[in-house]
Amino acid sequence: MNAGMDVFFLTMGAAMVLAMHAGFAFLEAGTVRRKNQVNAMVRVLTDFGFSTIAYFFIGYGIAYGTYFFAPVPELMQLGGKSNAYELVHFFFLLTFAAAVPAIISGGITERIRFWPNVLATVVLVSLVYPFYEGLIWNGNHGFQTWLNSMFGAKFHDFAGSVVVHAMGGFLALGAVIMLGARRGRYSKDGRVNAILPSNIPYLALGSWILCVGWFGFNVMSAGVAGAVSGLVAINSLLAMVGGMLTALVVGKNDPGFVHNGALAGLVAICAGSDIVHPIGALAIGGAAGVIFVFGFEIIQNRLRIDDVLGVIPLHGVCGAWGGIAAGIFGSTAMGGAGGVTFMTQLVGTLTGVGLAVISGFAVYGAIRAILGLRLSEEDEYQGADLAVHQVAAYPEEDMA
Amino acid sequence: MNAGMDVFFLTMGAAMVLAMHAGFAFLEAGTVRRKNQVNAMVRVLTDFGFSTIAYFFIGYGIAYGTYFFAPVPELMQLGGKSNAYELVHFFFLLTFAAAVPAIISGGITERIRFWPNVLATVVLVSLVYPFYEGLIWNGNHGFQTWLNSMFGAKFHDFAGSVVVHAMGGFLALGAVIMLGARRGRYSKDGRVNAILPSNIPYLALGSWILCVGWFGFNVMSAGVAGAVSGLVAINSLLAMVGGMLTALVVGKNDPGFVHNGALAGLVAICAGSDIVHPIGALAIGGAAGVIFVFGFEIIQNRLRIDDVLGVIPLHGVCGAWGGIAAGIFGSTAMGGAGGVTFMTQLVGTLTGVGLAVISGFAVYGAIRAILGLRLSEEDEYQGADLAVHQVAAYPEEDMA
Amino acid sequence: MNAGMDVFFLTMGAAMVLAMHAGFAFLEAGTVRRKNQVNAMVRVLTDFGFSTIAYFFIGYGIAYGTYFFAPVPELMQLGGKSNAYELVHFFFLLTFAAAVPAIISGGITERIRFWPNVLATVVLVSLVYPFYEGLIWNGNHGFQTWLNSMFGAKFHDFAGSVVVHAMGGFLALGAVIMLGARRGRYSKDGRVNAILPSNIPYLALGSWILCVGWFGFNVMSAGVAGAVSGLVAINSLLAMVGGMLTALVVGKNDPGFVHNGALAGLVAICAGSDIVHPIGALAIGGAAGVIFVFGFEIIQNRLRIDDVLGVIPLHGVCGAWGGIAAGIFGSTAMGGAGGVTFMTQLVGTLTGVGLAVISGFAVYGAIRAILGLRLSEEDEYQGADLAVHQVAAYPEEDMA
Amino acid sequence: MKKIEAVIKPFKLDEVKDALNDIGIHGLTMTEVKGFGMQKGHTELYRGAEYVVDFLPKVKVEVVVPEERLDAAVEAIMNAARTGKIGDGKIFVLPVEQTVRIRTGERDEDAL
Amino acid sequence: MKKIEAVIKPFKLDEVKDALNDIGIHGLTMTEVKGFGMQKGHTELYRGAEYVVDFLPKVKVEVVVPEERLDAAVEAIMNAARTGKIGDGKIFVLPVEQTVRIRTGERDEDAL
Amino acid sequence: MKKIEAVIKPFKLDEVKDALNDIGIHGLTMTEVKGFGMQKGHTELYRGAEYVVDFLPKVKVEVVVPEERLDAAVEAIMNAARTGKIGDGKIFVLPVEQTVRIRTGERDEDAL
Ligand SMILES: Nc1ncnc2c1ncn2[C@@H]1O[C@H](COP(=O)(O)OP(=O)(O)O)[C@@H](O)[C@H]1O
Ligand SMILES: Nc1ncnc2c1ncn2[C@@H]1O[C@H](COP(=O)(O)OP(=O)(O)O)[C@@H](O)[C@H]1O
Ligand SMILES: Nc1ncnc2c1ncn2[C@@H]1O[C@H](COP(=O)(O)OP(=O)(O)O)[C@@H](O)[C@H]1O
Repeated sequence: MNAGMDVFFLTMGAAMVLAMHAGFAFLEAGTVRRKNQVNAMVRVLTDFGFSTIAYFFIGYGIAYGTYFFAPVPELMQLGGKSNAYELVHFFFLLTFAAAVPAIISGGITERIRFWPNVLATVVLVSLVYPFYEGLIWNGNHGFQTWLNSMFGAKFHDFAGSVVVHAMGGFLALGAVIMLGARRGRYSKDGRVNAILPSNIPYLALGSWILCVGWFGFNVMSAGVAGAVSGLVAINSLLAMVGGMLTALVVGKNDPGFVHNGALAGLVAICAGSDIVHPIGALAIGGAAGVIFVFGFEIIQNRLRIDDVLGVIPLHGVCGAWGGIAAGIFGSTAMGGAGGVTFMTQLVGTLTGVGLAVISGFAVYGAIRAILGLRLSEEDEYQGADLAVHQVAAYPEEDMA
Repeated sequence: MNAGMDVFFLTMGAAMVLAMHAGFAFLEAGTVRRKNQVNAMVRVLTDFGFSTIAYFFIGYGIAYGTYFFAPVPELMQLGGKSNAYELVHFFFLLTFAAAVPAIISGGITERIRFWPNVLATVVLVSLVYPFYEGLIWNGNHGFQTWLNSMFGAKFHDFAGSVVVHAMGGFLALGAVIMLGARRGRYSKDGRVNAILPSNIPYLALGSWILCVGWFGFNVMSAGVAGAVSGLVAINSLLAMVGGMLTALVVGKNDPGFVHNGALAGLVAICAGSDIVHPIGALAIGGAAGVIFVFGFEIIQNRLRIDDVLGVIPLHGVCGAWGGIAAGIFGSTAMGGAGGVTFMTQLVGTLTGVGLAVISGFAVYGAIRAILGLRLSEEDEYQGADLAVHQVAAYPEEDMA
Repeated sequence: MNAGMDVFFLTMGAAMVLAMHAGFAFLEAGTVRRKNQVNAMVRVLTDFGFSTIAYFFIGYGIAYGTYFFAPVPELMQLGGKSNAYELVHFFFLLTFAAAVPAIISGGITERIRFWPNVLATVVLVSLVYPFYEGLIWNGNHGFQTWLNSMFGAKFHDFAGSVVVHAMGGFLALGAVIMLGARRGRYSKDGRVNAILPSNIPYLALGSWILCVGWFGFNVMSAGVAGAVSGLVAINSLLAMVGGMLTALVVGKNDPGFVHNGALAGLVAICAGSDIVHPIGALAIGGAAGVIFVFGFEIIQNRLRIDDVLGVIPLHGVCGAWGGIAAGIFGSTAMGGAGGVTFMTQLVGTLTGVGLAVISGFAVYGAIRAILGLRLSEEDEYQGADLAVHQVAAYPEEDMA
Repeated sequence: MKKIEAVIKPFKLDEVKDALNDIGIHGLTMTEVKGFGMQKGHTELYRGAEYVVDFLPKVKVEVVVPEERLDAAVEAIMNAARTGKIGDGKIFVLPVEQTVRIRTGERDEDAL
Repeated sequence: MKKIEAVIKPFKLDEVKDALNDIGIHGLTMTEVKGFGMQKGHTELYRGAEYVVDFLPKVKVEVVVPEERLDAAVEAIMNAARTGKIGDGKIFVLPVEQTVRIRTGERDEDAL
Repeated sequence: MKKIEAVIKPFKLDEVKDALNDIGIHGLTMTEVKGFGMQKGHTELYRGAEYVVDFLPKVKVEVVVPEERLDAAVEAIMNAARTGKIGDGKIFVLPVEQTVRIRTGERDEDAL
């Protein structure tokens, strides 16, 4: 009976995070130009598909040492839990793993080639992500033990500010740089040209789906229903609101900033959502909203990195902020539950960021060298929808 | 274990009602003109944000006397419940409180100024709504005791036909009147000019999201999983269907009426969903569909109140109908569970309606006097998207 | 307490499958031409409404012998279960029953008349579907006993590959043929003319909603939380991914094929999701993706049946494949849980398909003879939105 | 016959149509166009980046009239479309050599 | 050279294009326009309020032809676009003084 | 006065506008049109069915100029719009008999 409830619990969590991938799809489709909407949506969907294959056959085993090749009667009792709990646990964690390519997708969109991108997805989800995931969440390779002995606590990342988001966001750094900016984005004379989003309502829909699904992402990270905590829910809520409202003000009412600001808050709260005080969560989220807006402008306009959706500031920087913030606001001095230290959080976060940056350059650099990453100039000009999918987003319209 | 399950239960409820706010956003964005879509969506989102702040720091305390300033270890046990149940209870009830500005938003859209609206939201969610909420749902100020002694039963409003919907809908009355009609809506020569919706699919999407989320709104109003009742689910279903089908027929296949008719049924069933017979629910919902269609036409065309989405008939009138109907169909004579009296339901409903009407005129009247409520003529003409957010809903299009 | 949890469990399942109907609405609205979007959405919504009435008053009783006319206190304990479990069980199964007209809708769209379609919905959901449903899921009329004695096992259709999907898809065969192709679809000189979809993002949204909701469809088919199985979740996942990825490759990146391929996999896995091995599920789904793509092309271009969304290959053929596949991959020889035989699955499936084909011709043929099925040539030309609903999908645009 | 092409502010279309109807002209064709001229466009702001929208939505009304109604038609359009603010638009008159009504094959003034 | 402007029913575009091709005219430009004329618009109904849609979707085909092909072209369009029902549209012919092919700089008839 | 109608590739609009501005022409009207000509359309593929898109997106720029600026304007457009690849489009020149500025009632060259 307990096991049944836990399976129910994680199924809901997994379904909610699965839905978040639809959120990624719409956020991206709304932000790109019309001629790339179909490609954005198909890539997000199929990246999820390839991630599933990669994680099922390889990745999950690397992180947790578990494989699913036994016959059904054994699978039903895998790990000693009934009702095939372990299988839904895989499903839940897959939806996290698959978020990594979904995050990167928003940075490299409008010019990436299809199959090279699939290859990157498979490599990241079968190897890179599970390596760090196992390090942090499964205690692999003694990293957590070492952190504990050095800095007095294990690295605490409850729902993946660093394991998922900073990882995805900083992997995107290498990807976007290896790929180069969209044609026309930066003129030789130094001007930055606005390439405008096609559809704010799609963007908003994507953001809403992500916001709602995030409560599965965070709350169900408890793993079993008995361990669930209302604190995680309220902290997610307040961080979301904090990010949305500071982005509203700092971003001067811009709908892109407001809708992504809510996500910035949610990214940042994942790590400490089970230990910080709700008012701490509001502060963490509020700071994330500000970080996102300024980070976006610096990366786009100052550093001239054409990260289309702003996934580096959103998931990368705000994720790292969340990892570190858990070490600050999680302390009992700040009204938190304690059990964390600032130094562990800092070192654990930087390790993740470093691994992501290096892997991003390595993986996308290698694929560029071997296969090439970019659409041809002509394909980019006519749009990935026609170039890759032989059809536009609104086919009826094209028939005069 | 029980507590874990209850936290899970309410988290799902809260997530579903949070999603309803996306429904409000799309329902509104689809009904307004293109030039106001962004503003509609940003306002619904940020109203939710400001509501969270207002209800967290003030409103919830006013309704239930509980605050969240203790450190985390105490919060985890707040109210003597484990797993921080009380915190997710706050989250669930917040999503109800925040529905009040979301409802009003549909009436005042296309011409309201941004920050005066934020102020109204904060006042309503921190003071007005919690006052009535506490009266009914927390037994504050002895109102329920008095009703019980006068009319033989307490006021029964299981999921907020009156507490949430009639409150929101009738608050909108004052708001809309204080604000005035959109320019061009009513000609001096007495003609009513159609101002047409931009996007029926968005409207339909909004309605669908609301319909699905409503099962969280109603079913999870049980508060704890042990108290949940399948009757609430089936009654919500049948009332939704009743409203949709009568609106189809009376509204002559109009997609706006059909999609809102389903909502009318759901508004009306909230109050009595735990006590009426399913066939009673069908009747309540069916009547609500008719009330909505005729109410809409009377308010728009006869009374010349420019309530854009029809929130006064939808949430106000149908909500009041639901409060009263619980007193009719809830009786054992009608196959219901009993425990209600017609007079209590009538008096309780009218009290809520009266409070809403008065507060609406007072709050929006005061804000109008101090800050002004309306966009300038020019801003209204060019649209709230450009005026308030400096960007349109489909920015790519605007670049010739 | 158990009963409360089960009510919670099924409420979530029912809400998720209810949401799938929004998915049907968007999948259809995106695939039809702009002039038929409103009609597609209104028909899917109101078909759900009429199905509710039909199944509540007649259909459920035919399938399970249970009616809901007793007063509330009795209803709360119906079937000896507390918390009105039986009522939410009705709700859950209704969402399945209502899927039948929703499936058919995608085949007959763009030219069907409104009220004749309502009549067909009522007949199918009150009589045809419940007859087969009761045969299989309630052991009515001794069919299962007979299968068991003949072929060594009962027909196993865990979540309705055959009971729901093959039924819907093959009912559509008669409906589409009785109705005839859309004007201009097939020229007299033998050419097949592309009639292009209006909106791929809507189509994708529909597909995503269906995918997510499907986890309620399948997992909650356990009925009670204690019986839930993580195997069902992971199998649904892998079949979805299998269908999506083979459709990607075989369908040459076509967004319509990719998004529907995921659904093809899900259709096929319903029957055996509780017994096949995850790798078997991947194979079943992968095959379904291929079947769908080729089936679509054969039916549209070779057989010249104008099944607009391809519901015959998607739900019909893939559903039948799923029923049979459960007899192959469910065997212990294939690592499955056993308890099925190939012959039973074959016979059970063919019975369902046969019943559906005959009923489809009979019901739609009779309605055509009595009332007529098709919009007039002029109405079809100007579009169902204006013809049936007197309004277009983007009304603001029409005002010059 | 002459063709009048008037580029006007979109919200003036109905008044222009009515003004033409009032003087007995019951046929016209309109196109949504974008205009660039002395009227300033506006600046939009997206995620911190400004961009100038300098093509403004206008409506082009085309109406072919017999020579003798030209002045009246121009007058009518001018009065109906004028707000007095910059960007009210222009009227151009072009010669038309033939007109045919497709339905009947009628030609020239009979076709109008 | 002459410019033919034909306002036709949208679903006739393909036939008009083919008819022009048949007589050797392989270039044209089309615009989605809305027309007002004798053809009645329709009434839509939204939430109980009626409104009249009196501008109907039309397609404007513009094709510039050398003088000597004018009559054939007008004829071709007329035949292809005619349904015989009201609203079939009009053909207008205007004089063109110069034509340039941008790609090559060719002028006048060479540019067509 | 003359009216120049130039059908160009959409992404050349900004350059054409700038080129006209450079020679002192500050007013123009543009329309999104679709063109059919020697430039090949593309084939799309939907669910296994091919269909040919042979009308390609173009932009039509209309600018009315005084006679003496005609040649400069045509030249400017030609240079700005040329890519040298097929489909660059055409320029047509038509006579204009009257121009009115709606706002002021100014006529002819004063109205430009
Ligand atoms: N020379 C021109 N040729 C064609 N269209 C023009 C020309 N000048 C202006 N227009 C059109 O007229 C519109 C209004 O012109 P503008 O200069 O802004 O104001 P005004 O009409 O008050 O002089 C422009 O947006 C453009 O569409
Ligand atoms: N005087 C006119 N000038 C410009 N366009 C016209 C004129 N009269 C009609 N049209 C166009 O021709 C279309 C068809 O005209 P209408 O009077 O409805 O029918 P018919 O072409 O059968 O006479 C109109 O919708 C309009 O676009
Ligand atoms: N005779 C014509 N009349 C009107 N428009 C034309 C004509 N010929 C071509 N066009 C327009 O010019 C565009 C470009 O023509 P095309 O023949 O493709 O290439 P090019 O301009 O290089 O000769 C076409 O898409 C069409 O819009």
